[in-house]
Amino acid sequence: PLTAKAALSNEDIMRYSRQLLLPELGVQGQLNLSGTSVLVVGCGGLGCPLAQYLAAAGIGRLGLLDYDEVELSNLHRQVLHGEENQGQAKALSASRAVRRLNSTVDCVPYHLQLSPENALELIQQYPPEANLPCRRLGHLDFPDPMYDIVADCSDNVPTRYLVNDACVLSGKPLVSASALRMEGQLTVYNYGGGPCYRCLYPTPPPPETVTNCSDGGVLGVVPGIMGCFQALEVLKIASGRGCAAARVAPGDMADNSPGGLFSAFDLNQAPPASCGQQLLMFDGQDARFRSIRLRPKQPGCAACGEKPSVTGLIDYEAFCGSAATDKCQKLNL
Amino acid sequence: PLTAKAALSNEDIMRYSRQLLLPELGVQGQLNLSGTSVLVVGCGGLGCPLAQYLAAAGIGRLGLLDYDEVELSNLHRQVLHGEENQGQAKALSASRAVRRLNSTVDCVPYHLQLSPENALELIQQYPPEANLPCRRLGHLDFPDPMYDIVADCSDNVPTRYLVNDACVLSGKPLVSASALRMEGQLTVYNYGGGPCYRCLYPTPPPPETVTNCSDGGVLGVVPGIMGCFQALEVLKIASGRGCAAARVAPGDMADNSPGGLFSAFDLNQAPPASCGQQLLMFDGQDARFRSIRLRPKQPGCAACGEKPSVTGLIDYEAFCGSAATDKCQKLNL
Amino acid sequence: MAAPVGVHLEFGGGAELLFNGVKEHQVTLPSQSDPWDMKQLLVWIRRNLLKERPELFVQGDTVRPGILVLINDADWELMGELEYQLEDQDNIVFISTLHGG
Amino acid sequence: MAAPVGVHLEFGGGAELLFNGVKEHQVTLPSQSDPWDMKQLLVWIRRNLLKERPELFVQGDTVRPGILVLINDADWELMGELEYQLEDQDNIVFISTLHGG
Ligand SMILES: [Zn+2]
Ligand SMILES: [Zn+2]
Repeated sequence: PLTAKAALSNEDIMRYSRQLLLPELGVQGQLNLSGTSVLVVGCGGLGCPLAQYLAAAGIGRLGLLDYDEVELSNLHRQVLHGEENQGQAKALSASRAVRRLNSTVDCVPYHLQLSPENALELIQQYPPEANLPCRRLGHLDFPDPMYDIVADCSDNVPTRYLVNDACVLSGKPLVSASALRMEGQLTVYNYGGGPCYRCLYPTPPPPETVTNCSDGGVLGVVPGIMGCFQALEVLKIASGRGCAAARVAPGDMADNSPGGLFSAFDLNQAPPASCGQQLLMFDGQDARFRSIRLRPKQPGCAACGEKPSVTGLIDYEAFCGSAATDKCQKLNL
Repeated sequence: PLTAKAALSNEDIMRYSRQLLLPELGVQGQLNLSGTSVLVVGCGGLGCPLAQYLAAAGIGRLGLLDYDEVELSNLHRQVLHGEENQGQAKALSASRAVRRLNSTVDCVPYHLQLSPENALELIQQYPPEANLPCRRLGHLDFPDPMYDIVADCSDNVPTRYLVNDACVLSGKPLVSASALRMEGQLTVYNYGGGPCYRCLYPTPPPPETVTNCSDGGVLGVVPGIMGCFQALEVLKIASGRGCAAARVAPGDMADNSPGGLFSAFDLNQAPPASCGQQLLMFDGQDARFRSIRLRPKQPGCAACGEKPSVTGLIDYEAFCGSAATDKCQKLNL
Repeated sequence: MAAPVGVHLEFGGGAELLFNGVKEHQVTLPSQSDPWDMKQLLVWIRRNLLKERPELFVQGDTVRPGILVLINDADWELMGELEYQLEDQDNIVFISTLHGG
Repeated sequence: MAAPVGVHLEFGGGAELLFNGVKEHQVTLPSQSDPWDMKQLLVWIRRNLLKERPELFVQGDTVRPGILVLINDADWELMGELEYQLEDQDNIVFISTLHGG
């Protein structure tokens, strides 16, 4: 549970002065950021720039999740880690780097693999409510969720379905990006009445059609660009959280004050995030962006539809027929 | 003077394996990167992500220039610096961060203000040729330029004209980006026969129309996105340097081997960089990109035209009627 | 008889690798008695453009899971999917979903 | 008499701040004997849209230095600048150059 600060400290005002000047953000938007917690699933090529810019901007809490350790072959794109961090847990390495940049962010490293067993607990109320000091009296019967927004920075198909289903089941917006070779894609799912990942991709791709970064390669700055974009979309949602009609959760602040990086546009529109119900495609070879209008939420969707068949998390490796890692399994023979 | 490596070490192959897989880059493109030196003018909101991704990708030499010291109000966007670096020279702080990421990059910090007195010496052959070990026999009568590509990450009008004129006079491609509030712009100047900054902007803007980040504010991730883009464009030029017909300089390698992130497209086209003779505009509020076709090189341009009047560097603060800093001068009263 | 239809095809996200790495194709669909629809376009692509391993692109009479089809920059689900009738100068994109990070 | 011309105007890079922060304007230029050109459009904007401090937008009969004009996504220098004759549905962008970093 995280509460927005009641007011900015003098140090906050100094640190964030250049963004407080923006009428779209302002003091209320900054306070909204301070009350928002974001779970970053994957501290790799996307997660590094994302965590960097969310922390710099003053997000309240940042969960950094990765099961992997830093390797030399990561450093061409995973820029929060350094040579000296080789062999260390990525979650810890990223967390330390983020703290150097902004020690006022509550940074929580998780050196573990997201799984059907831990995902909901982690997103909703982990560590358990009982262990936390109660910061918000009067809301004990509606414990706040641990994370308000989830960012999918993972690198494999099973994890992408797992993250989606966990977000649908817990009612969280999912800001999802991906990158391969010189291309990137970004969409905001399960937000403002828009579609979820399964609405678009009801059936997983045949495993033999999936190329990962270990096989296909990736130019490091392409996930860099996509991770920065992902940060922008998270900041849009987080900065307007107080007034976003899209987000109504138990125990949420009854805050109707303005603030929010898209507030000039979205107060009469839904969904507010510019990438909701949109696919942003980037091709680095010709530096071309394209924005695609996506289908709405599908009534027949197995996860978010009218009669969902996914009522709990399942075995996603079996569902997808592939492992929840981008490491080349053949190397382990 | 910098020479490309003759071959990649085993460590290089490990480190860059994910990008070596890209057919657009490959071993030759990586070797071309190792032989390229880039001067980054400004280690702020644009220079930080730019330097980070250029170093990660294995650029040969990185000059990091900034006259300023790290302040708390920088940290919301200048992500190479940390809280502990407050008061330190940005050039040194950035240089240390870049070395943590990739110690094989030759990183040269310049804690100074770029000026008409030092700009050409710095770009062309600084430190003076005589002081450097001669790495390339047979080319002594055509000393290599110190920097092959210049990236303008500065924050004020006089420096932008100064960098442009220095690039025109020394024949260097200029990859220029800027950001303010929630918008960004990017263009590659003086490359492949395209226009220079003065072709587009022959007259400086009236000082009262210029807003800087101190006055107008900026959302940190917007220069983040633009700096990543700038890195992509630099990498395109640098990776194809061996075969880029656009760049013929004294002492340049007579290397016709392939390599280059745009080589699939550009071998029969000019200019090769996707942002040459183009303006890429980004609006973060609606996450919209727009690519604009710009005018060609102008025959009447004072810098790069047929009868240039700018034959040496001038007093740019007088020319622009403003100071070469984005700090609010009124605060100094 | 409907007149020949010129359509611009694009492949991305790796789908272009099934087409010799060529991302953009300007093609002309010959005149036929009924208007061309997406279902027929997929058959035509399979016969005329797909060089190898067609199962990585089409399965049954539609695209394989994980490929998103865009008709004039909109998700084909908004346009009628397989039943959409092609118009001259339409822009059809087949984009393979990326999962890397 | 030429018919009225509908043009879409956009302001960016801070130029929108001279127009109450509104970035997009759909305007109709009244019918007149000669075709509308860019020079006349600037006069029209100054009279009808510019609320304050016109010198921050126009100087003499053209835009002030540091504003780039785009006609249908191309630099107006490629299109004839002030002499360009407007066509119905043209998209005209006035973008202030950014210098921050
Ligand atoms: Zn759904
Ligand atoms: Zn010029």
